[in-house]
Amino acid sequence: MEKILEKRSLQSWMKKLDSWTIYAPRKDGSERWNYGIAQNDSVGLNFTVTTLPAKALVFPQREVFLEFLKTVEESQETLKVNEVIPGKNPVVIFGVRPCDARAVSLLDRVFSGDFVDPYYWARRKQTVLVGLACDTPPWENCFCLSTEGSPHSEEGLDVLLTDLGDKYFVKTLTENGEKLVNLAKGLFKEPRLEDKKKAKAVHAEAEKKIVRRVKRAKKDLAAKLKGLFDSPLWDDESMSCIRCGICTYLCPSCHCFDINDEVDSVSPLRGKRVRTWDNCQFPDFTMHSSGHNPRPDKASRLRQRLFHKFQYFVEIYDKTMCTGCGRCISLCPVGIDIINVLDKVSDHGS
Amino acid sequence: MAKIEDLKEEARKLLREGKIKYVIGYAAGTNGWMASPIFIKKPEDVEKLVWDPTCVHNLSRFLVDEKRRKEREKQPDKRPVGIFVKGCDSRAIVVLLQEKFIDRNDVYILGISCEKGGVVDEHKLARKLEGKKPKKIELGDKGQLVVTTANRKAEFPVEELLAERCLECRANFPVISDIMSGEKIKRTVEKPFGSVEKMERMPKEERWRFWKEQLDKCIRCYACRSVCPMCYCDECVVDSINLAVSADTTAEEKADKVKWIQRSAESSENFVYHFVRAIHLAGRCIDCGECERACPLDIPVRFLNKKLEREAKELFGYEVGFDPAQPSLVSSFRDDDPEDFIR
Amino acid sequence: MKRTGVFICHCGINIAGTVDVKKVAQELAKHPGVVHAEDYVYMCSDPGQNLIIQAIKEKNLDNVVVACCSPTLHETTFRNTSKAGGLNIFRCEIANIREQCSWVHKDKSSATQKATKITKSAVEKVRRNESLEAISVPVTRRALVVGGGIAGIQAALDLGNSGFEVILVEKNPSIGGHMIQLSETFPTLDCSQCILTPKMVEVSKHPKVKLMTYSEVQDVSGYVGNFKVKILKKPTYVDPDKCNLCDECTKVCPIVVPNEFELGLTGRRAIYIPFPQAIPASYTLDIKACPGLMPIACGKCADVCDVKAIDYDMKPQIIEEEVGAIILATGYDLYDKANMAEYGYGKYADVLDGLQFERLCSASGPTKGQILRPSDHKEPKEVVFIQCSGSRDPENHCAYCSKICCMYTAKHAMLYKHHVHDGQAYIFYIDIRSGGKGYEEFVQRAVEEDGVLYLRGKVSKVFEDKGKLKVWGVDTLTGKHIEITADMVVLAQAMRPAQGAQELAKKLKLAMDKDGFLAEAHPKLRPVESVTSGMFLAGAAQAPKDIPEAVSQASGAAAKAVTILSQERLYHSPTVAKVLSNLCTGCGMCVQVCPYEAIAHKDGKVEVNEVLCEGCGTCSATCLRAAIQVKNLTLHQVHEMINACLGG
Amino acid sequence: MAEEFEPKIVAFLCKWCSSAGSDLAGVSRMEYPPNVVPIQVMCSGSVSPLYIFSAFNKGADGVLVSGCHPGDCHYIKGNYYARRRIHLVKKLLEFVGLEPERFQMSWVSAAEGTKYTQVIKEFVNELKPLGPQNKLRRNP
Repeated sequence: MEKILEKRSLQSWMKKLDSWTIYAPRKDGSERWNYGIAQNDSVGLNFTVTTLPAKALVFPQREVFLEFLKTVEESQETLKVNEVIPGKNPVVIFGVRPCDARAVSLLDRVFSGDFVDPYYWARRKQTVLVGLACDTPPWENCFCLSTEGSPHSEEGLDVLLTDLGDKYFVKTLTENGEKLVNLAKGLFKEPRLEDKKKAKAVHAEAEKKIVRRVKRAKKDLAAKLKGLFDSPLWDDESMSCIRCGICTYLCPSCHCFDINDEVDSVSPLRGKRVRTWDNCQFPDFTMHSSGHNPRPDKASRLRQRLFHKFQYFVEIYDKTMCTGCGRCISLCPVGIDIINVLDKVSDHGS
Repeated sequence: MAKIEDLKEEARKLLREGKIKYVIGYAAGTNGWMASPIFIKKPEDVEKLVWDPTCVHNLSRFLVDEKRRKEREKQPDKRPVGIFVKGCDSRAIVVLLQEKFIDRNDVYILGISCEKGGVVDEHKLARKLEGKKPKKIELGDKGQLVVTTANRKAEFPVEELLAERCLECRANFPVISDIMSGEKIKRTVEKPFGSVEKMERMPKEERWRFWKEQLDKCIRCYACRSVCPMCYCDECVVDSINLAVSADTTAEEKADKVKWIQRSAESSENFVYHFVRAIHLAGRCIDCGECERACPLDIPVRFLNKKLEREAKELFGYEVGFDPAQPSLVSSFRDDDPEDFIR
Repeated sequence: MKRTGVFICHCGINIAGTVDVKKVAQELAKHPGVVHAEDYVYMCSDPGQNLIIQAIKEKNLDNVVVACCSPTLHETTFRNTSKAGGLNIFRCEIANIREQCSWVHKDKSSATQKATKITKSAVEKVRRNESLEAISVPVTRRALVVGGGIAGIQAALDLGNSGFEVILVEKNPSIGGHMIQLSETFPTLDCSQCILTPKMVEVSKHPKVKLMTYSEVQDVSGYVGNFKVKILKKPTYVDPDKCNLCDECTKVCPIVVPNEFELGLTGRRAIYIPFPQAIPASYTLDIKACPGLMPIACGKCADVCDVKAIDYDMKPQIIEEEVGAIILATGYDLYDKANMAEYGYGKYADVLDGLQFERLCSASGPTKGQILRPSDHKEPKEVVFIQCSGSRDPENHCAYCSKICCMYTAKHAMLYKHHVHDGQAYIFYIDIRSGGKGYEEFVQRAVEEDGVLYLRGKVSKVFEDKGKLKVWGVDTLTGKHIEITADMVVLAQAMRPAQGAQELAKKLKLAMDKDGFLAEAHPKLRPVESVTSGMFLAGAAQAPKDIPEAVSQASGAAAKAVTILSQERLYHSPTVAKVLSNLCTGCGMCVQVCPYEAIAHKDGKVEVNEVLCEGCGTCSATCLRAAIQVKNLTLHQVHEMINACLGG
Repeated sequence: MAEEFEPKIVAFLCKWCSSAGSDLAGVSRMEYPPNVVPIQVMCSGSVSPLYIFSAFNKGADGVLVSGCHPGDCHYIKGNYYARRRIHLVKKLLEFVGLEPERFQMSWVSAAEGTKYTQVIKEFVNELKPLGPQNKLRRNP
């Protein structure tokens, strides 16, 4: 359904959703926006884009799988294991940019399939995403149009808001979305035709403002990449890479993880099994216990990141594992520009 | 502002004569906010080099990669690499020399004086431009910064746009170079440790809350150490990868590794990581501020290093990055080092 | 996982009285890797040790932890026990739960908890220990003795007589030290020179002793059993083989400087022989005093030397020697008199120090044994001796007691009375310390037979008044102010480490105590060893002492040196630093901090000379990359120990 | 009323002076609170900053580093390096707002059993009013 919400009523809507934990973008002691639990006071959706994508809320950087405790009595060992599946904690995330929402839908694919990740889904199922269409590209490096997306994409969202100046054009996209709106029926008005027209205009205008494009599209690019595995291109393009983890940790669709036991005490043996984000740009990502590292240099790691996103993932899911948010370009400390690299791939040999 | 035409000419000549392997310099970035590091191998590409207040990077970081590359190669090309350095960057090279990480013959240093300028802080600039995109940023004749956008040209006093590190800089021209451009104008900084002193004046608990809020944000992407020319260790102690594995290392031994911190980006672990980095940079950090600039969450990590830089100076009279022959801060002592803190 | 056995000692009730040893054993039995835990009343007893051996065999133990007294006491015992059980000695660790736990706490529950943590910490350490064998090195079977005083001479003779080659280095032109300056010695009053010169001759003629006078040790490198020594041989400009001691040179030499041997009471020429019995018997040209080596400047001595013994072209030589052990007998000097302004030293000619008074008493001295005042060559009738001059005065001078002054002052007073029968000797003292064979009797004799007047108190001031010295003091027994008009004042100056000894100690990396005397390895149990293995201490270099003590310590040091020199090979603790070369970047911070120069750069990394390394671990704390660590006390081990100590 | 807070302290004692001094305190049957668990290291110079950070991370309420007096180091100069290094660590910890009382250094010689006892007593007394150290520990 489609509705209209006055901006000044946003606060009241959130208040009605008191059985959810509400996240919304806020500034945390710096220039950057990030999600935080909304306090009643100053929530508005006047943000640009969060540095950490919504991914961080459905697939947190640290997640406890289980707790263990081994006790010894009379030389009899007892091992107690307590699996920790996230409990009931319904969450609404306000202010999800369409690219980040699309990325969540990519994660949904990854954590389904042959193995349905119970930890992920315990959270995901209780999470409602309220998106905000971009009227202006929040970053000048946005390129969602090259990744099957758009500044008003609905994929992955439960509700899409479009900023019409003093009000939002509200479009519910799922049952969950409708539920949110229905809880505060009185706040929403039916849209007039001109509202609909205006929303469309905002969307069209926003698309025009997105200037960056990747030369080749999904399949075409994947095919081109395939032949370039051993190309010297990767050496050149990775020269300025400093092998930090920004592009990957802050990517809305990167999802590699590591599992460790965090031992709090040796006797009695007590600790937790924990999943944390991992990062293909770190040298230890592929380190074997033999000491051998099949991806020993930054060139092979940069290549891996691109191949995963634009080749392997496409082969498996028929989707590009990139939603064009532009974070990796704008936040890269040395200005490595994934669009430029992809275009070099496209141009290679021509 | 210093012109780099003569440096470019020198670079071209050296490349043409094959005296250097390549030149590490700055090129215009994809957008106007920040230049990009560039590695130039051909004399005709020298034209791509730029010099303006967006040349933020400390390029000496890439000497670390160069050394690793040489170590990997069977028949390494041992010619020096040319490198553009600012004052702060040159001090990083001094420390690398001091720690014998590189040899003086490994580098041909093309120095540039920041004169009265420095590099811009992207956030400060963004605030000034209110959503507009910079096309060109220059240091004007009167020491002001001239910013050109699509439709206008604006001038700002340097203090309003320069990065904090530049405002506290005590070495605005290279202390070591083979060829240098720009004037050696010694800039007087009234309070080189002003920001640290301000923080020291905060009450203890307030300071704690500040750091807790900041370090809680850390996602341990390790951009701070990755961008740092002094963090050249093959393996950081906190990572405990331990590459020393031999054929007879048992599985138990492999599993039984020291874990100074957990991989979880939790407060307690983040503190240890940042403590270790700070203490390992004591007497080595030259305050290029790259760690803070690289941080995607704007954690002011530079303060930790700056604090210890100040203590090294005040307690032990130690200055970093001017003399490649001096012993390092923690491998030297004076008989009368203060000990009033000891019982 | 490695199998560890834990043995908890009751030590009677010493441990079991405060620590619930059964509980500790129970807790430890639950610890990962611990397959055996038991307690016993005295682990160090034979049955106790047998328990350990038995458990090692029956339970197939890899490691042993004994929770007992301090490792300084029984570590060796239990390591040998473990060895007897078939384990490497480094597979045994001690948990100190007595000195650092049961003896210092009263509450049983918290002491038990603490003992458990300490023991767990030792378990975590031992399971990560490496089995190591002692490092063996060959021994250079020669010795170096630094200092040619009585201690050095004695040590050199003992070593020579044991069949080892010795190099005896003396910085002055002759051996003999301060003892050769003395007149008589207490408590026997026999002539010092008469008893010393035979030893000087013996050492100089000894086939095993290479004597190097007018020489100084410049540098020592290497390690116990294998030191490399650089010795600077200063030029004397006189060829001792040619010199026939005709003494013509001194007659023509135009330069007169104070005579060191006579402590400035007389002068000598720029070319001189220190004293008639000097060894080697030869002249030395004092280049500092000589107007110039150029014949144009003077050249008179060379002109008159018939045998052409004078060689102005003589150059300093650096001689390199290899030795296995070093004995430091660098002796003492008297506390600088310039510090004693209150006693008018330096201002008044008749205020002397003890050594000057010795020369006045000596038959070979400037007055041929007559006691005469330096100022007017008259016999002094009232002489005041002041003890503790500069000693036992922590505020202004030296805090310590110089030990020999009580005795030699009694001797001085006695000798004075023997020379000047109608004179009066006064001695100001704080207490009389006369411990030693025949010493107390000697002091009594001074009082009773020679009528020396002892005044208990301190002298506040000495000043000149109408050609006499006024001595102001307080008799603390009567509380009365005392004023004595004296003809001469003799100060029993404090003893200080010899000039140059501190620089030498730094070159040799020897530790010094707070007063600058060389530090012994243990004040009670290792009094002749320095903290650096292979270097030994003899005589007043270590602390003020008298002749018999210096001689016995010298013999002790020689005997200790023999324990090294008599070995074919030496064994060195293998818990030394180890470089993890894949992590090392060769920054050299460890090289800079190593107190033993045991780490060196090599091929872009560093390497450890295991023989030089003492395993202090300063390198490992300095290294930013954990690329250098001490075996069996690695960062990882300490990390796990910290965890155990915090109950984790 | 809750039980009195008992701080957990880790003490790094150099083998030759401070650990020996602590042994002497034992031999002399001096009494001090049992809150400190000692770890014997060869030299105060070998105490890596990692040890200190790690101890706080693992829940220490206080950390002590104790070595030989200046000039008395068994290894000649290890304690001078320690003095500099520890000073920097202390400044850093205080800078982020850790209570200065929580991290201390002392010189205790082999003859100073009394001093060791005193240092421990004072340390424990200073930590008690501060309560548990939760700032830097895991799982507070």
